[in-house]
Amino acid sequence: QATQLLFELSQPGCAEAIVPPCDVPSRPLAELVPPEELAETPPPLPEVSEPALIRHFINLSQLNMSVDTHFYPLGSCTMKYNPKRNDRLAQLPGFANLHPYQPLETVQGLLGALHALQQILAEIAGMEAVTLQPAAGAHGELTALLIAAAYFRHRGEHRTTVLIPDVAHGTNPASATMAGFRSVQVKSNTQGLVDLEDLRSKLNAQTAVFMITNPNTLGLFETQIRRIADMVHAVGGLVYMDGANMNAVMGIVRPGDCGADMMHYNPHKTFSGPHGGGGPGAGPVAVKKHLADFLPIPVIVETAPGQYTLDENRPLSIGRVRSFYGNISVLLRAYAYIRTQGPEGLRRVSERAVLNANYLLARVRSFLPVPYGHRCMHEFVASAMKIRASRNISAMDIAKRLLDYGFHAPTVYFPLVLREALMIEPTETETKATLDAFADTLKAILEEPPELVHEAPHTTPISRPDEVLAARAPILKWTPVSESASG
Amino acid sequence: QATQLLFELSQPGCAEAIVPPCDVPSRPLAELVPPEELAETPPPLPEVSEPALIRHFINLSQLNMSVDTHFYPLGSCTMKYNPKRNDRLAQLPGFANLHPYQPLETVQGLLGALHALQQILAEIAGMEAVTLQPAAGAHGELTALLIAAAYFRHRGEHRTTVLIPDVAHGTNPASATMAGFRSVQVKSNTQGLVDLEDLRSKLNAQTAVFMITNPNTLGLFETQIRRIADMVHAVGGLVYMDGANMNAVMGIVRPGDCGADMMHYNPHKTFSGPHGGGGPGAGPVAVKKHLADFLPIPVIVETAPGQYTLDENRPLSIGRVRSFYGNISVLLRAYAYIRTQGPEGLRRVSERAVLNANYLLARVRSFLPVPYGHRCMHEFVASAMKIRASRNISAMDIAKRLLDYGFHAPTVYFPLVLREALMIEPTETETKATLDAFADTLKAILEEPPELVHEAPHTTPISRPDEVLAARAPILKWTPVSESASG
Amino acid sequence: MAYLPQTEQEVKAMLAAIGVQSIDELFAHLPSDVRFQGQLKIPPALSELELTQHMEDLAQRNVGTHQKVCFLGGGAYDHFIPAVVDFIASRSEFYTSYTPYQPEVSQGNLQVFFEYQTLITQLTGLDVSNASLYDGATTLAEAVLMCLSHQTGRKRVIVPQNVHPEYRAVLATYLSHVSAEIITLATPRGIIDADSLARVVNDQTACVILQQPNFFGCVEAARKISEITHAAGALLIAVVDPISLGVLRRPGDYGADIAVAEGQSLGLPLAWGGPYLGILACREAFLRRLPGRLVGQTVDRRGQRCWVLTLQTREQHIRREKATSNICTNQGLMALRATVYLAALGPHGLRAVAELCLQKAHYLRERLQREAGFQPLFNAAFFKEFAVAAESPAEVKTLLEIATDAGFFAGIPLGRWFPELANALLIAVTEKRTQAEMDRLTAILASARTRADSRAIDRKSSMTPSSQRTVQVE
Amino acid sequence: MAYLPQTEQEVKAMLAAIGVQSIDELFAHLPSDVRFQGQLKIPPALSELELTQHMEDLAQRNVGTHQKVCFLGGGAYDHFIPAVVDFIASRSEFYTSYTPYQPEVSQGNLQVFFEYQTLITQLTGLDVSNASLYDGATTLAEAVLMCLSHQTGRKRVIVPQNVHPEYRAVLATYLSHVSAEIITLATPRGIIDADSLARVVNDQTACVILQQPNFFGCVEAARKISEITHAAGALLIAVVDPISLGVLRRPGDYGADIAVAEGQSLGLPLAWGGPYLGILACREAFLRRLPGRLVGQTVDRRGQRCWVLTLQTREQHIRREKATSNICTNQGLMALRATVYLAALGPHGLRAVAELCLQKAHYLRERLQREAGFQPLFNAAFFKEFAVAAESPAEVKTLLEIATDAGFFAGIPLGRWFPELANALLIAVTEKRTQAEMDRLTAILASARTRADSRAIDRKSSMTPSSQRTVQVE
Repeated sequence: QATQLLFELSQPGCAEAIVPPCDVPSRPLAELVPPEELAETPPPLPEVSEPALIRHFINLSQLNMSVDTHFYPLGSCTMKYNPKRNDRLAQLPGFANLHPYQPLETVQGLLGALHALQQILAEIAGMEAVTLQPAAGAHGELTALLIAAAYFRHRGEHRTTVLIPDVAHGTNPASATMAGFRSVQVKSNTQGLVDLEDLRSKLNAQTAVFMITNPNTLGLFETQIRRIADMVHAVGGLVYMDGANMNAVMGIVRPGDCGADMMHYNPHKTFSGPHGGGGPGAGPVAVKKHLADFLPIPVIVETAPGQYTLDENRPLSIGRVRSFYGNISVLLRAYAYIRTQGPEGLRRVSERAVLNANYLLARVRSFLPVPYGHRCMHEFVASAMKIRASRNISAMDIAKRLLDYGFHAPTVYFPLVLREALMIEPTETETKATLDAFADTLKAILEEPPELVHEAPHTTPISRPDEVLAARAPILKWTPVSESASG
Repeated sequence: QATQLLFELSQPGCAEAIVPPCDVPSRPLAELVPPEELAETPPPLPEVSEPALIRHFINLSQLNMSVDTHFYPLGSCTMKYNPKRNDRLAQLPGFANLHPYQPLETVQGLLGALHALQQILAEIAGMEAVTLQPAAGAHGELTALLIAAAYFRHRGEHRTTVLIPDVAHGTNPASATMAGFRSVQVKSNTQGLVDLEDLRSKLNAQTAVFMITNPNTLGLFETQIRRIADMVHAVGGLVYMDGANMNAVMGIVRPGDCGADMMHYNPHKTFSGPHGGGGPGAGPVAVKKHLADFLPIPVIVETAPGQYTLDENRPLSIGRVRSFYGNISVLLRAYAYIRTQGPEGLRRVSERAVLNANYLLARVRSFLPVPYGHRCMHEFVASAMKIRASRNISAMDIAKRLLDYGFHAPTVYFPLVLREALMIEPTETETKATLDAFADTLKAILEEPPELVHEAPHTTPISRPDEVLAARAPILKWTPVSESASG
Repeated sequence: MAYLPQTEQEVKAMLAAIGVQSIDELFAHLPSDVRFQGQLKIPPALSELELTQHMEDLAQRNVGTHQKVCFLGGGAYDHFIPAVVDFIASRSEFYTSYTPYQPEVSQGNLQVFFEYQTLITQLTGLDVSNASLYDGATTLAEAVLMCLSHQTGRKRVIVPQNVHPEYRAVLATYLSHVSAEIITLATPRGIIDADSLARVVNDQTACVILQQPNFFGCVEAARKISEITHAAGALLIAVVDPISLGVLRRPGDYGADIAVAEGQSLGLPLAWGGPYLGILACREAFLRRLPGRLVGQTVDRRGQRCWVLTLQTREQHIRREKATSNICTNQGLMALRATVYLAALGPHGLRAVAELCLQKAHYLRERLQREAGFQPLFNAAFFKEFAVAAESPAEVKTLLEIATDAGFFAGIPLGRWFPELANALLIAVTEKRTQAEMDRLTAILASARTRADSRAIDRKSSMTPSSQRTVQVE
Repeated sequence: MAYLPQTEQEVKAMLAAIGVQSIDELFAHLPSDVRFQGQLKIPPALSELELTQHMEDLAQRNVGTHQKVCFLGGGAYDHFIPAVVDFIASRSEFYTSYTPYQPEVSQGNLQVFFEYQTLITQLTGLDVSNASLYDGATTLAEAVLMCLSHQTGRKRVIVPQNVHPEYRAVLATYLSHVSAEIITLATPRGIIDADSLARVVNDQTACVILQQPNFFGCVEAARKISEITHAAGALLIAVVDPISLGVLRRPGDYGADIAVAEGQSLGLPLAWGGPYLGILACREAFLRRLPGRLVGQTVDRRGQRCWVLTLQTREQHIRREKATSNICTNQGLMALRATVYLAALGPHGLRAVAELCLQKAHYLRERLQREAGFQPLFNAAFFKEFAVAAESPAEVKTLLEIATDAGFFAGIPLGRWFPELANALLIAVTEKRTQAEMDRLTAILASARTRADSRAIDRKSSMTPSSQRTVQVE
């Protein structure tokens, strides 16, 4: 029943009354709107009674694994616990019911929170100025790269390339392209860190930005970071720090102190925002003083103690990057989280995230190779190459089999530098008991009959889907039987 | 993991900070409270981190079937859809955050709603006065019987017995006992209605009250109701109508018009309140004018248009039946439901409840005997006697096997007058498609291999539990391993 | 018309399958003289938008504890509710299910109730708990009925006057037809006088009720009272504030046979008085007399640990007129809330809440005495609630009005239940109250008293010992 | 310190298993010159109770649309949100999961997104929809980028001035480094003048943007504009108000190639501007250029219908610098809300909402004109939003202040974006507004104008055609 589509549940004529009859004198539509712009019928949406609608969606929800129900060690996504208090508080009517264009005098409480968040994020970054506007991490990357472009334009420099390590998230090169840059890949060395020789060979007067994720996607801290920053700055470039992995270093390392000129945060990761099945997130960007004038408008400023306004008059600004002011309820959750933790708490969060990851690493590497695995930060990447060779069990097989045991799979086949990669990020909110159960299960899977593992998962709502079929003949929407080709 | 107990998840020292440090000067406890009244340690509650707590309860929730997830045709319980709008509105801060002893001037909106609800319930009952105080249906029965007792006491009559049909819910005789009456059972006739001869033989000057559920628990409308009421009144007794099955007759039959002197409602059934895994409910009682003075205190009265107060000064009242004023949020949901339906809607609800039941009856009786099944009201009772005799499949087996197919079981083995009873109440909020699927499944089960059915359920979180063991050596709480006898 | 999913076409098909022409025909067998003619006189249907506007309008005509600082208690308290409680209670698998009659598909509820029962025994120090009753008052009445039925032949029930007056009223209602003698014990000093108690407890006494802390907030000498009670062969019922058990000794620790509590403080909204939660725990000896549902542990056919409703032969649906009680629908969802609350706080959190209440209540009483001249009504130790005396009933009224206007629900006038205490106020302080709020309330009341050019405030408690009322019913 | 479940004892055991002495040792390999010394200068930790009090205090320092009657629009609207939307969106299996990379345990999200995609195609009349982007403005920019990449060699983008000014600003930012020519088309009469458009559309034109209804609320001659656009071989991007599609023709019906919408109206809270929902649908021909995630139907190994993320080779995590967009995290939960909203309303509900908006907006405009002397700024037909002229910018300010004090957010001053319209107000009316509210607003404004002893109100629209700005970037 849960897998019937809304459209298949549709029963014409069963709708509930959501809105009342009109309480003002009504006039014929055709008198008010040119008839050729009027639709003859409303869109052919499904008609589902409220009882059926509720049962449909509640049953659908139960088909998902989620942080609230399962261990979800999806590497690079920081699937930590999402505190319920933050959800409740971000949804208070005094926050949820604010129109973006109501008088600023009537949103001073909100502006106060956002302004405080700007200052907090600047402090954690070790930078001077913050914009809260970007809607997601990748949007933050784009914003920062546009800031870089504006900065160089302002200086009369024409720089065209963005250097990106080969282990970087795909968003980095994609953002570079969107911002009008050409991306150049920088190799990793045998320790999984930036190959300085390769970097040196690619740095030149065309270099606008070096984008680095630190800790990187192998879960390793880039110990050469200061040297790298100096090299980039030496050719006149800027250093951008992808903050996706900030959960490892809050209060321990500040990107600004490492030489980064700008960075973004992922509040939905680091600051415990729920991931929403894919979003919304947010992507605040922090920059050093020399880039502050280029931040997108508007910026929230304090005009007198406790008085806030929006500064739209910033001649050097890159302009607007979105409508209105930001993903407010995501930002409020981040603010609530940071206020719950305080400075010691944030540091403790990172310490425990690194502790949990290293503990799991210590347990896992005894039966699954972790090529760059002496000491990790908040995550590590194991490789199934050996077990694939010896028993024909792939990273994907392991991932699928874990589902049978009630664990969400790690990220697989990323980063690309490592074959048969399993990227495991436990986060700090999981118990030792859960980590132990996960490690035990992983070990047990490696010893299971390969056929059993190949056919996994066995206990989930569906078995492995045919992804090739999906891509070859895409069906991207439901079609009424009469209209559909194959019924 | 979900079946670990909170106590087994306990990890000393992992608690969250829910409350702040003290902001006033603290004094040693022993200065403030006599030391011999102070506990040396707090109670040995479990210590569970918030992430673990959430995962525990969310996973537990998924082990339940519920109206929001499954068809739940539990006869006599009216498991209809519980509208989300009512939950939302009953929980508005302006209702949820009211202290029972705050000044009445500050709760006029609430009193207005409750007063309106009193009037509405009186109108639906065809009676004159209502108390909203009882906390549940059984509590309403007790309240009404105490009213009857007070009424007779006031008239100087000493009446000791309450007559109750053999098909009645167990709460009826139990309430009679609690109210100090002796209960006398009245037989049903071959049509499943009250045997008038038997009733006549038991009516006498001792008769205080005749309690009747109409429609009765066989889903049949007691067509002799007026005659019965006349007979009871003739010996000076009162007629009490158990409103458990009001979902069948709203706007169609008013108990007061049938001769009932008093009745209770189950708002959590009839007026769509959620059942809460067992409660809370409410049990408002409506009475005719001659009983109004005996209602429990306080009663909400309108002193001027739109002005309400609590009348506590009622010399003939039976007194208080509970602390404070009632299960307010349950009552507000009922009010919201009634306001959504309006008079035509309520009548339509009953019509559709009866339609759904008769449709399902028509489908079911072709393969499962429904002894009293020519025409039912909101529910009907099938019997598995024949299939038990022919294929050794019992009502319980059928109930358990239904669970495998994603249907909650009907009420089984009740009412007691019918052997191998399956009491099926579909309610009006289910679709024809669901009723058809249920009927098809029921039919299919009767044809399945008996061994398969005996071992059912097969796909639920647990198989059939050993209830005898549970009762023979009751384990009613978790005990630490060191303390427990058998570990 | 809402929530009716059948389309007109389906209705027709269903009628055809039934073999009737119309829905009305389904009701044709109902005698015409009982058929209701016409239309119910109730307000017309509202769309969801209109309903929302209507209910929001009603809600806005109230003033809640989110708008006024609340110092009201008297058995219902403005404690903090952690977000996890609301969140878990909003899971519809919990709240749209019913009594777990089918254990295979109800393990969620069953396990929660088993955890609830365990938590309540941990909280009270007693052996067994049921899975909830209606509220504190009715639970006390059930507890007394348990005692009367256990203590065959003993008819006396001793109820101190400092037990919540509404609980006493409910008890009187429940016992109105029972052959029992309710002795109301006067408590002129706020707490039970041991000698007075000893004088009325005798071999006819079924039970003594002790509220700890009592209705006036005072802490009783529980062990002493327990000894006196048991010395006479009577049973002790302790009515407790569950929050107080973060610092006070548990009923089981001082020998109570039955513990009763209003569970509202454990994560339930105030909601103008309900739904609340009746907590009942007792010694093992009373297990078979316990009203309400019980969840027990067992194993399924595969040997897996699981939970079921058990000992149902005590209950009305099996035992009918011989049941221990008539209770059927209980307060399951409220028991879930209390379970989550207690698990979220844990032992240290509960203790912290209790200590905050206690320290802050003492801070406020002292400030009110020192700065606003309010004398404590009683000298006994207290927990989170205390009574103070004003000059007159009129002054009480005036001060409360001034406080309300200034943003405070400052206290409950005791005259409502105790005519002899009409010049007194009952004030409760929870962990939510801040020093700033208390200082502001103190200032407002002090200034009000000064403004009123108040004469010297009568510093003597005006409470006169009420004469001992003995109520004996049939 | 919160949400850290390991006990000290466990921490020790874990350190031992790792083979280190302390947590600090785990960070020993970090160069000391990048280690942060000392403590972050951020506020100290708060308990849940304090945090709650702090956030409630901040929230109370705002005044929301639950307190003032809201006539504000401009791309964000105070529509009614049915309870089912909030309820479903509060299911943590939906909102604490992430992108459905593991389809076997993500069918809930995948099916919802597939339903969303279907609903959006039904709503827009186009062939395909992605699974959401950030918001209306960034989605418009993505749509323009799609057109520029599809229309090889064509660099001109025509943007009427009556497209939301913030959307135009975002477009300018996104195109700041792209070789494209943005032609801003003046719209002095509120709507696009077909002849003016025809003059600027040429064989260099990649696309024309049409907002329907436009920023001023006016209804455009969509089919005509579509014809002109397509005649030149350009593509038409329609930016629509999804609610308007209850009565207006769908983009697909008048030939739009791409439809863009801000989804906020479909069950999303106003939340001071976000998170909202970027809706993007297009003709099949553009499928491979579509940014963002797509969910497709397939079968599993047992032949069961199911859903997966598909065509991921367009996306950044596979295609990196060659991806159609950099988008990764999208607005999944907002797409869920829109899905529930559209399903809850159905075709008739959506039409009813649209008609209420339309009728009520016309009622208010007429009342304001007749009783308060406000002249419409434009004569064009409109949907739920309209602009009126006051006497002066100063009067706009005064009237808005008076209205706010009287409990109304009466409108948005247009001077914010259009200096030449500084005497004008943009007013939006949703289905939530009642006749009583509109009558009251009218009375307040009328009385304010009278009180101000207002001279004859200038009844001519003060809008002067703005000179056609042509912005050409790099």
